Amino acid sequence: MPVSPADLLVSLLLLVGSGFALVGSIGLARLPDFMTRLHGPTKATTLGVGAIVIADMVHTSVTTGRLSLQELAISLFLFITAPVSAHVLAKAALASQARRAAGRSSD
Amino acid sequence: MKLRTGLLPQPVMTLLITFLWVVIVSRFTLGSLVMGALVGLAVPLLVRAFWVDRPVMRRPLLALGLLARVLGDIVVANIEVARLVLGPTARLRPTWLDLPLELESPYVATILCSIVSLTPGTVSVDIDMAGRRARIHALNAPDPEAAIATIKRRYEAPLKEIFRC
Amino acid sequence: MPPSFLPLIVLLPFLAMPLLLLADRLGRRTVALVAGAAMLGGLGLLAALAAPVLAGEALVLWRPWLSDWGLDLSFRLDGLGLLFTLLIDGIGALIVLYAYYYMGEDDRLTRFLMTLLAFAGGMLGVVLAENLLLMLLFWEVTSLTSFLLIAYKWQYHDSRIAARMALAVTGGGGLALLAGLLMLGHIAGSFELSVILDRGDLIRQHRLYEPMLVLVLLGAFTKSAQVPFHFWLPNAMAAPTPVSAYLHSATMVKAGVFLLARLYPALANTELWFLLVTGTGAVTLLLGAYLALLKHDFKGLLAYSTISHLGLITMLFGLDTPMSAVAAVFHIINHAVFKASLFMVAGVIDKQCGSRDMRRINGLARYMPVTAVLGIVAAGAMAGVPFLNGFLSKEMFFQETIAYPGFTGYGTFLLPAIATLAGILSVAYSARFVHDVFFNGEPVDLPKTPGPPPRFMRLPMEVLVAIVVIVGVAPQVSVGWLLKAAAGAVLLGDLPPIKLAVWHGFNLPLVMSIVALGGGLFYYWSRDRVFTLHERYALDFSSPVAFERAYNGAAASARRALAVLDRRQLAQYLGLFLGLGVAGGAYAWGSAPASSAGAPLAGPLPLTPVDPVSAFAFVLLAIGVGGATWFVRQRLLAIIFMSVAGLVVSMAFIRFAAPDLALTQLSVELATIMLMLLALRFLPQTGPAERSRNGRFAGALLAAGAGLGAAAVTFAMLTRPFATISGYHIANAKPLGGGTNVVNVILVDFRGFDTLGEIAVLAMAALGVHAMLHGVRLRAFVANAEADADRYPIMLRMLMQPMLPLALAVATYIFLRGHNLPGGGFIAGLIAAIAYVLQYMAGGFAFASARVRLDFVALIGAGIVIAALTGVASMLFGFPFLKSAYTYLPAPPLDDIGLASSLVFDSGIFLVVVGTILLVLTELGRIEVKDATADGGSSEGLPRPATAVQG
Amino acid sequence: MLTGFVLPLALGLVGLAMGLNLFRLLKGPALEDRILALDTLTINAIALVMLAGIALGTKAYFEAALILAMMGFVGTVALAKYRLGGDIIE
Amino acid sequence: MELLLALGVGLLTGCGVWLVLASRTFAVILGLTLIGYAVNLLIFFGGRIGAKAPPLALPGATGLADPLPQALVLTAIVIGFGMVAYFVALALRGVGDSGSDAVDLPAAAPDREEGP
Amino acid sequence: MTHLPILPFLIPFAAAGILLLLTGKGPAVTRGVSLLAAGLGLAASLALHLAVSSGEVLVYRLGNWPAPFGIVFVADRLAGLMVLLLFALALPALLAASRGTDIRGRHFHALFQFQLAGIAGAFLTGDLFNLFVCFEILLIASYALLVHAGGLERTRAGLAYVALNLVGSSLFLVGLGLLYGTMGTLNLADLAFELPHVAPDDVPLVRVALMLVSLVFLLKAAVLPMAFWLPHTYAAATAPVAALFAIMTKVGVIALLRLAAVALPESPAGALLLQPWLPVLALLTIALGTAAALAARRLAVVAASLVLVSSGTLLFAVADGREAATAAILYYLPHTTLVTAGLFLLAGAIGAARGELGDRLARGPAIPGARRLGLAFAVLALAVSGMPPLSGFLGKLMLMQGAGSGPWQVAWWAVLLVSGLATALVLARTASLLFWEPREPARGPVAAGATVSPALLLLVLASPALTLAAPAVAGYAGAAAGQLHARIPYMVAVMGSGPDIARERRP
Ligand code: NA
Ligand code: NA
Repeated sequence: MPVSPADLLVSLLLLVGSGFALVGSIGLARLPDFMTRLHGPTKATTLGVGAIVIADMVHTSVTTGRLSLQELAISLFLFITAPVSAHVLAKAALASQARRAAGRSSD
Repeated sequence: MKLRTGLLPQPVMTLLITFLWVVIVSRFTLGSLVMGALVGLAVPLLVRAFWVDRPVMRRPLLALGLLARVLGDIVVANIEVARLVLGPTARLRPTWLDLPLELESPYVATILCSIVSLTPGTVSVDIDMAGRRARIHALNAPDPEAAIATIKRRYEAPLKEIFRC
Repeated sequence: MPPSFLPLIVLLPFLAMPLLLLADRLGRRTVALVAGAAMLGGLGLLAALAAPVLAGEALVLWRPWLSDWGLDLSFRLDGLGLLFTLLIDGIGALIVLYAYYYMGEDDRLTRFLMTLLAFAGGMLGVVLAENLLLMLLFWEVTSLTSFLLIAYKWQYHDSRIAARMALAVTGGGGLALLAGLLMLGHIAGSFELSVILDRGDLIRQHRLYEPMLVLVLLGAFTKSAQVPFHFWLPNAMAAPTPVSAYLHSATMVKAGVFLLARLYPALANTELWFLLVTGTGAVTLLLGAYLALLKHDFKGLLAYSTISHLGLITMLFGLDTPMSAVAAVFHIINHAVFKASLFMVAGVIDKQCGSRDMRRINGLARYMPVTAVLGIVAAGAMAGVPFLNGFLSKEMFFQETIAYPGFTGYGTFLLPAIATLAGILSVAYSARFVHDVFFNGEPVDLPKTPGPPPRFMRLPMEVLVAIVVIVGVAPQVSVGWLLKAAAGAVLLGDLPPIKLAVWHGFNLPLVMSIVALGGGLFYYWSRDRVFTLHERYALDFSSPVAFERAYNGAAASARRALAVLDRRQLAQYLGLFLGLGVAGGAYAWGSAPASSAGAPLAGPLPLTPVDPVSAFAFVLLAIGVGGATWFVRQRLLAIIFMSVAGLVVSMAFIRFAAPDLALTQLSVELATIMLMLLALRFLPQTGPAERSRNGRFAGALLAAGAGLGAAAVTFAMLTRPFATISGYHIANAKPLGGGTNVVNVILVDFRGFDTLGEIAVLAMAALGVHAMLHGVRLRAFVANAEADADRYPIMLRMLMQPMLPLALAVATYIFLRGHNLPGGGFIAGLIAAIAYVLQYMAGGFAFASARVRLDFVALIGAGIVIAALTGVASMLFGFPFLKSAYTYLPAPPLDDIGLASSLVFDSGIFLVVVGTILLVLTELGRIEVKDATADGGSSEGLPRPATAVQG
Repeated sequence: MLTGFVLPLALGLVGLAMGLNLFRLLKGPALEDRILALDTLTINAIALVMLAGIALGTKAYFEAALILAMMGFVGTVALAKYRLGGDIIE
Repeated sequence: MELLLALGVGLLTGCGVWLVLASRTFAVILGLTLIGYAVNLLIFFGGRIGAKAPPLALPGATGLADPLPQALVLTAIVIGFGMVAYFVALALRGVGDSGSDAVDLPAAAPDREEGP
Repeated sequence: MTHLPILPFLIPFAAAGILLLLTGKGPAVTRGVSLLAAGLGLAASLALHLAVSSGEVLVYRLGNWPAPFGIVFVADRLAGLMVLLLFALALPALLAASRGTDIRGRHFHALFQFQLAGIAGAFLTGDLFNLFVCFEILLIASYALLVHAGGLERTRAGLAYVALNLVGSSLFLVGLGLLYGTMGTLNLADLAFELPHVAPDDVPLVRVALMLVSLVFLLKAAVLPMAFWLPHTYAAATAPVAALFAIMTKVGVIALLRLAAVALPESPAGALLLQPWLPVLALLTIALGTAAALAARRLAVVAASLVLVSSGTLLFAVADGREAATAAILYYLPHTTLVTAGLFLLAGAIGAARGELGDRLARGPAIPGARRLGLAFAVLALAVSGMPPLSGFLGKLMLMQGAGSGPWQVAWWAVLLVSGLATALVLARTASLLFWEPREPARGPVAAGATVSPALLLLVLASPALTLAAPAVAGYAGAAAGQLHARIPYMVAVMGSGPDIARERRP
């Protein structure tokens, strides 16, 4: 079976990407409290998806014979937003912890 | 300078949008470039009013260097996080870090905190511009002082340089 | 062909009504004169037409109107009609004169006479209609005007109720009559009397004859106050006396017996006819006469007497011999004359004494001698005293009961016995009227001292009493011609020889008369005993109180029934609808014709194997849906689970090759979630009690049924192939629509009109929200952040700045490429709007709205107008609305963006979407919070939910 | 094509990741945990869409992935802001 | 697969129906949303599954999905959003008017003596 | 080509957009624009009416796409009648609203115009999915108009109404989805051509689709068991809005009529779909409406209950399915619509004149201008209860002759007649309470000149006018019914000589 360098690269990126996505989700699933759980998705999943996006980019460029960069936009977007998501979620968690401590809660 | 308040309020953004446009349409022609430039010129004008508190980038090349460093750190950081996540959780030492900020612009501080969130086992939780400090949660930081020092050295200093603030 | 002015007789009273209004300014006298002239004018017209009619001809004027539905404007003047026209217009004229004096100054004579004229017109219409449906129309007019006339003194409780009672009975009868006449017309094949009267045999043999007869008779009997429908008539005496004299003696109540006469050739001569008509007539005759004596109110006495006499006439029609019909017609005339005069006398007494109670009114012969004489003579006619008109028809009645051939053996005595008994009773109540009112000592405790009435008020009575006497003395000369013409019309010319004479020799009827006279006087003499017995045992079903109670009871029952049926619960409404949906679907499937019976649920297509990703997605969906349902009371949680379900749905759209749908679903779902979050804060966490156990069980059952039904039809559809028109759209999207994204071309071109409607819906949703939330202040049920600084985290605020232009650039891309690739105005609009909403979230309302500076309503309006104008533009070029056009720009410098008119259309969509999302979300976001002081940043003062739900 | 073998594997890994997100979503315990789980689920869904695009050899789903990224982010911010203050706008 | 999809539609419908039969606005809104999903999927499936490509009429493309149901669903989604938005605002208005988020009609006025 | 068929939709639609741009310009401007648009709409619909009265079926291809691929508007006699009725009702309703209720909330006129556009579109469209869209337009406008001016009663009535109709729309979509998923088309005429050729195994599924669509029409028409919402909703609306709503139930009726007359005949999919059960529900609806009128405590509720009665009446005739029945309801329908609308306006006028007591059926203060209002009441009451000599009586005459046959005849007549009598008694009692009972002084603010407004006068005169013009109107109704039941002219006008178009087999 012939394996082109591009094919190899794509496969590698796919494996790395999905692996990191899984790692992020494992972190989310198994770490002990919210603040630690926050780390996995923020970094690993973002990177994982980023890798898959690049894989797609390479794959599309190779198969269509035309440079395809549009997938970069998704990565760009994810990298810009992930810290903010983590930020507001952490704030929300702290606020609701404070509320719980004060004996008030709400849905 | 006149351009900033006139037809070109955000030259960086204009460039970014033009680039984004060409990337998204994935059609590397003059037409696409012109179209992207048109959009890149029009959109910042449209949203000019939302543009508050935006410092000017003084050292674009340095910025590119920082970008490369951050991307590298992200990869490294993720391997580190993967090790922590997959390893025994009991060994984790989650800690709160108080990062004193030297940056004056909240915008630049935000960039710093974003970088912090994307790299080694840390997430920015709060920025207090009045108190000039950022609150950061570290997944595993046996030595908080060292972690803070690393952040300041690797990211804050270049940012200060880039934006001169 | 009769003169075309025949309908004018009917129209005249109606035409006079507006004249009365004009005359009102000139005073009462003018009003009365105009009204009287209308009546007399009718008589004049009648005179002009009388000659051929008296010769036995029927004048018919046919004018088609709603011929398809059997209603034509045709009129008929024959002997019967002539007789009744004479009564209606003749007595009507006298009544107008009488009313002029009777009605007080403050009694609004104009209004009264207008209603009276309307009634007279209706009555004339009944008797002169050739078309049965036209007759029915006028019939109901008399019911309605009679309602108004009875309610004339509406200040009085009794008047109001009596009027409604009369309406209930006669109106109801009218409806039965309507049904009956429709059947009759159907049977006879025409609604024209000329045809119907000729087809008696055909009608009597038809299988629908019996129900039809019953319905027609119901109409006749209710109108003519036959037992058991009689009770409205005595109560109708609440009307002013001219009304009683006119409607309730001479005219309206005669409409029922008129109908019997009118349809006699078509309906009579069957056993059922005899049984129903004679039977009802006999019972009415006796009961009316019996009750008449017991009334202390002399108008009540006269009313029951009228009922009794109507029974007599009815009974005569039932006897089904030619001569009995003649007698019936004769009694119609006689009764009208003497009863009208009696009512007028009663009115005079009422007015002069201020009371109608015979226990207080006594000895009036001394106070108003002339009136007394008139009253006594008329009452004599009522009792059947010789030389007065009543005697003659009563003798004929007696004769007919004897001559009736239908009974044998002892049965032969039945009818004469009834007749004699009725005679006795009528003598008794007539005696009471005469004795108790005009004699019997001095008046007791009357509000007024009685005195004679004005001279001309007596005139109508004098005229009528004169007729009583003249007919009584010289019947053949005075009314022979009229009777012959009228009876001839009833019997279709098949008249027996009529010989009207005062003296027929000493025969059985005379004996019966003598027995009646003597027995009646004896009965009256021993009346006190009867009164006592009656008061002890009789039940009164007919009082106004009873009617009102019945009506209110019906209304209360209706309310109770509605309260049971309509629980005022949304769940009930939805449950019934969905239940019908499930049941209807099952019925539709199950009731398919035999050719499809046993069609399997699964169609012929082979099933596609399930791939792991889809199976996983199904699990995800189940968890999302199940979680949202299970955690519905933990609302934020429910929203989170719902988002999972929404995510799966959009993934499904991607899986099955619908990127446009996925885009839209994702954006709309986000907008929906923001909407819910905005609302959640103001929705109380505790609420009304949940549904009952039974309700929940029914709900579960319904949910299961609906779910299974939806699954079943989806499965049935997915497993069946079909043929679709959409190949056309795929084939022509590019060549004719100028775009490769077929979905987008359908949206903005093939079915652009749908899209136009759709943005209208969006626009209105926004307008509705805008209108509805105006000025609403609500309590916030969810705590605010601890500190204001935390409400707009710096990172969020800062990062939103580059996000906005980037998102707008993406929106521009999606918009411009949408015609060829997934995207378009909708999605672009959603993206742009959400990008702006993000600014609101990050920077706060004040920050963002100060910078957006857009009038969202105007934005929506502009979008609508642009979209509509795109369509109108094509009309200017002679194409239909929304015809598209497109061209490609030369490649450089602007890429190959197709400039389709649909792009302009799409930009309208874009504007509406942006305007709508922003208007709705900001309106929800800016709702004023009540208890602002408690809310001001500090969390302690916040209202606490009654039961907190742990998240 | 190596990619042809790797793709199902990658799909499986991402699927497994989503399953773990689902676990966190159901487990909680705090609402923030569930919001985070939803956010991660969405991001993994982007991966899924990209993988599907590779598998089907089409770029038609690029826009969907992009919108997924944008909308997922805004949704997370909205939910978090609601937790933060109850008022996501003002 | 067809059965799975049908069950998905059924599940959404069933839970949606259960929720709209509740007595409070939030549940009804949620139920309406779920029913909306079910309906959109059902219309969408009217074009059948198994298409190889999205309905983009690009040169050489074959096996395109049926575009017509997709267009219909798009319209339905957008209209549904408008309706739900309106309903949410109406629910809030109801809370403003009565302080309660009940969906039922207010109780009927008590029977009153109204005179004859 | 003529643009006439689109104008009854386009004029109010464009007016709505313009009104949005004019937001904040003050009531004089918005009223002027709105009234002008309604007047233009009336003129256009009159022209359309005249154009179709010859019997020609005008087909308007939106976007110039041929049917069944694009959307068509089809104007036949029936559509011409309904659109004319719509604007004949809209003008008085608008006049009434312009006396002040329009400024008690925002965007009244834009919403009103959209509502007109939606209703006109529903009458004219020849495409079933477009019918759904038109339904949604008219519904959401009605939601907003219903709660116009606020208040708990309106809000809650609105919640129930909106939720019910949202579920109704969902069911409609399910029906349309199934219909498309089996027939592959959305065009009514195309459907009519194709339905007879459905494969036997697909017939049950098609029947389910048609049933669901019919049930949604029945929901709009408020037949039992989906009837309870109507009295609450209509009685809660402001009088001018309720007056306009009088035509909304008819949208459902006409849609069902069209579906039943054009698409269902001659097909196993349409056989016995409505016939065995709809007559029962229709009769029960008349009974319910009558009982509700009897139970009502407000005049507006009486009027709303009578809307139920007319719905039941119309639906029975629709279920009957014969041409004569259709001819009868096409005379009865304009009558009942205009008269019940008049009753709503009257209830509003009386309510305004009695202060706090409103239009409640209780002894109350003297009504200023009672005489004229009483006269108006008398005319409307006569008309609505089917008493001679007004159009109600003529309508009843036609309905009794035209509809119901065999075993239904007795029940039909009985229900119709008893309901008419009960209505008359209820209205007599109402008149008694409102105009005749002993008086008290009024409490609360009272409208100064409570009198017969021009709007009310127009609606009061409707019944006499329909009576005088009965031969013309009934003749038109008969012709419209004939054209509708002939089916083929409609189908051919839309689809050309036949439906031999290329269809793609899927999957
Ligand atoms: Na006496
Ligand atoms: Na599009």
